Amino acid sequence: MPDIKFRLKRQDPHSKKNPEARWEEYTVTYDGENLTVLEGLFSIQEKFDGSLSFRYCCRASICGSCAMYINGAYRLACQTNIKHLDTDLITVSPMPHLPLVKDMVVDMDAFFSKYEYVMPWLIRNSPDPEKEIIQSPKDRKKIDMPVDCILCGCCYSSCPSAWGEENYLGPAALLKAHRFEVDSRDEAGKERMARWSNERGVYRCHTIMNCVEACPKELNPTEGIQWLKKAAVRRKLFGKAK
Amino acid sequence: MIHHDVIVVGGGLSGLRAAIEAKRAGVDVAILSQVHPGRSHSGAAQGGINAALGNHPDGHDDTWEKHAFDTTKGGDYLVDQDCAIQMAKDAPRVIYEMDHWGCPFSRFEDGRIAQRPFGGAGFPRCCYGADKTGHYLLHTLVEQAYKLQVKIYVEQYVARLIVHEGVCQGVVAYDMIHGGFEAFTANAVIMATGGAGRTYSNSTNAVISTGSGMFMAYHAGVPLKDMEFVQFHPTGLFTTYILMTEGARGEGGYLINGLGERLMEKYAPKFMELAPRDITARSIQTEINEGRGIGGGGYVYLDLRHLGAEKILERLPGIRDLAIHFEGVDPIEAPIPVVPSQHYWMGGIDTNVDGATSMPGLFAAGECACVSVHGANRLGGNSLLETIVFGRRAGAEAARYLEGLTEKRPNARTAFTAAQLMEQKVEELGAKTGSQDAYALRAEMTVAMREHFGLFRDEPTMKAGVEKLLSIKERVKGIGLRWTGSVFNVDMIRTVEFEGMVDLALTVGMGAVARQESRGAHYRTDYNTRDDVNWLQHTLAYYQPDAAGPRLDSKPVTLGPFELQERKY
Amino acid sequence: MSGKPRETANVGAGLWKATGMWAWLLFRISGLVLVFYLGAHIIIISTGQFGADGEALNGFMKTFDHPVAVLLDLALVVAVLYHALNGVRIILMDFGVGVQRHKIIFWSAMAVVVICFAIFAWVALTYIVTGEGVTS
Amino acid sequence: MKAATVSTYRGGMWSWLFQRITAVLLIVCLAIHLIFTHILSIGELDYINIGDRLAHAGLTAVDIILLAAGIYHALNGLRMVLMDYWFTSRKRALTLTIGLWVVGLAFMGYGTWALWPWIS
Repeated sequence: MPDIKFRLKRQDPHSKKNPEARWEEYTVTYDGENLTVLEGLFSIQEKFDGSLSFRYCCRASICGSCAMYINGAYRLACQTNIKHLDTDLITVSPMPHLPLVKDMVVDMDAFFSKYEYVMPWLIRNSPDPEKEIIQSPKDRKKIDMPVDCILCGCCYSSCPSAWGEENYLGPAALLKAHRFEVDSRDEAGKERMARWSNERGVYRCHTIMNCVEACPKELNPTEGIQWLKKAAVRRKLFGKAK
Repeated sequence: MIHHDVIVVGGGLSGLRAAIEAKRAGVDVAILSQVHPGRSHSGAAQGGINAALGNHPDGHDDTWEKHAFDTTKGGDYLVDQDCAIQMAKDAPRVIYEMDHWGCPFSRFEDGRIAQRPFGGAGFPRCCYGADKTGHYLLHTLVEQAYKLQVKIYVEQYVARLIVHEGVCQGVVAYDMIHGGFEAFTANAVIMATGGAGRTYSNSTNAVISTGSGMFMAYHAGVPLKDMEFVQFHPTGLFTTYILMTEGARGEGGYLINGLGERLMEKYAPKFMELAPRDITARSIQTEINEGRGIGGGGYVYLDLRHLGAEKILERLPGIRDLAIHFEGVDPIEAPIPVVPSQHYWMGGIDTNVDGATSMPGLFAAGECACVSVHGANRLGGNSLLETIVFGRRAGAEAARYLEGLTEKRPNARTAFTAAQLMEQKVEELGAKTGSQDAYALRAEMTVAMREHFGLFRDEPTMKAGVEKLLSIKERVKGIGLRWTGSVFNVDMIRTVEFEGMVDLALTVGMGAVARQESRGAHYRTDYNTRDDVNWLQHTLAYYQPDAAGPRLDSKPVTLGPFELQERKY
Repeated sequence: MSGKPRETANVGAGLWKATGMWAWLLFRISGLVLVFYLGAHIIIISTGQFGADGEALNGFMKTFDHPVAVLLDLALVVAVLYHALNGVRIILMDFGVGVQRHKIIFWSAMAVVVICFAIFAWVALTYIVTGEGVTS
Repeated sequence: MKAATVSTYRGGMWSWLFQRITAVLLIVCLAIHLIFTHILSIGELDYINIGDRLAHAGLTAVDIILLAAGIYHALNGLRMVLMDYWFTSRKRALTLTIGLWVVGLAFMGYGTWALWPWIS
């Protein structure tokens, strides 16, 4: 039964006694085979410190709740098996560059406002057919990558352009915009484009590629953003829709 | 105090669909969700959603009647047939609607929605988007909710209902981000909180699937129906019980036992791996119990290798990711160790076909409700369908209910008192030193559920289980909080929800003891046949504040065009 | 992207390994250096307009022949080359080339930087050692 | 929720596109400029030498393009950097843009004036 040491960045800004950030260490025993960071956090919360706060939900890497900064990388706590980290010291802190609520919980309001801002829904002008809208497998393949986004916020937290709330819509929101602009069923004209084709949108992306490093689902937001940049030029200069 | 005409509790598929429908009917509607709606457990659904579209080359003859029949037979005839027919009829329409809203379904060559074979279905009618159908559907609905500007209160843990003179008038919720309890008044409340999988230790469900909607309604006096029917999915990952979709078998995956045989040959020679889940899960468990697990151990293999890398990468990429991350196995190169795991809650809040419960103003939809379309055993691909079909119906029904309402002002005093009661309760919990360890008790309960109310049940085991649950319920009185802070108090939520989960566990336990037959997911070794004479009826469980367990009652099953017959696959 | 073959299940490389970010940081710094250099360059050349036959300019040019100045010039060449070739990489990515393989392209661009710099360095060092240009 | 609070920007495609176009121009012209001044005539830079080279119309054109593209590219790049740190709101960014255009045009005029005697 090996022991594993968890080093957690704790902070409760609402606490009157101790509102400052601090590091705390806990030792968790496990069977040497299977322990994810999320399970580790649960066992700390259950056994040592009931005041530990963190988001959790599906524990199968599809909901995007438990994105954290673990051993120097953006990871989903539920998806990170401790044996893959090759160390017995696990350092966990909340996602940096986002406003803190408590412990591992960060405020995602700005993230979702920006997500909403790019109009992330299918816009259609023609009447709906009686059955499905026909979409060839080739066209479907174009949205393969962006539809897998789980909105965990890793990319948004990692992007230097987005460090600062005012600056940038962020990779996730723009990837969403891409997901709809590239969808063959979408018929949006200028209304959505006006939201992303500006200097808070795609032109603030300096192709730093941190989002690609950070994404726990191995998506490539930059690819989507670059597609949007080209699409803007295509539409403005050549008047093409897609 | 915040007021909305309709409050939807839960932001999963059924909650969102209900809210969208109500919003489209012009009603002021708000969603209260414990997590951001895009993070709901619906997103973890993988395989697909059933609808008789007839897009598959082998499925041109498929009709909604056949879909309804398969559902009824799969549910071992405990299905209310009018509801099943309604669901099958509505299915194509809601699927096309999802497509019009942008859901990225996978496509056939001709550009139509792709369908794959699924368990217990006579035709390939399961529409899918790779193996992330739930995720795609969920995000599509989230997008629509944003588009329609449905008011969404994120990270609100709903803790109790506000009931005034037998009418549901809102909920009390704990604001996880800002702290404190708030009363949300409403003229109609739609419960869409999902299943109670976490009462079992071997569950495929999300950590938040605690059945909170069920026990809130239960405590308010609404009966729970058919709680003893708990579905076990044949293939959960061996160590973590994470779901490996039925789609993997739908695409042609094999189940292999320790002798290297396809184990389903013995149990369902015709349908093989695509037999209904209860049968498949029991077959696997039988193999394991009789020492024919892999290496005599406690698991069997789900073998996908013969499908080839291309098909796996195209159709089952998520399965592959999960197997790699959580089991360290790449399905392209090696078989996946799987074991039957608790998966779905057939029972729930007793509702009619429109989601209305016995309490005026309270509606329910999705896994927390029991319309009784699944009967004793749900077919794969019907759960996503249920959420959307009955979410839609519940939303519309709530809007209709509002129209017929004469008194539209919820009682402020009752709401205020309810919020106060909740605050008081938490204060009391916080004041207790906690002679009992809530988490140890929780672990004890989940393990007891697994051991005593699993795939195979018999009288002595179950009675011992009920005894254990009663003792746990007694000890629950001794638990306290470890932390009383106001913001994001995970400890408080997990403690409060645990109290309710014990009551749910008891409805399962007592219902199972009472039902002296084997039907669908409820399989008893001491009564191993179906008894249509005595037990073709729903179980209803009523909460009794002064007794430990529920009061059990029954309700007839609505029969219809499909004749009762023996289930053979 | 899940179809990508993967060595381990350990996702997340860690930002300290994020080549793109360091590339971008250096890109910014070299860019700022070049902005200031451009201003200085314009002003220095404009001194050709002051004094007879560019006395002021020639005075400046003499100081720039000093070995230290030549070495500083080489540093400037590095900045220019780096900014130019990383810029090429970014433009390629704008065309959608190498968004998946940006690291390989980055290191190839750096190889070109090294080669070009070697040429400049050889010319400049020869000049410092012999005191005159290699070509004259 | 509160998407309304996200402040709106307009435009940006042209500056992004011109940044790329000037970048390509700069790479070509700067290569010529560097080879002629620093490899072919290292150590021989003085007033006369510069005049000799600028007597060729081609090289004059290169230097004028360098001046224009360089100033645009440099100041637009500077704008991009500053917008990340201080000039974040739309109003500040607009002020910055106008300010930089004034600076850029002034430098362009000054630089052309400085080259003029050699060219003529």
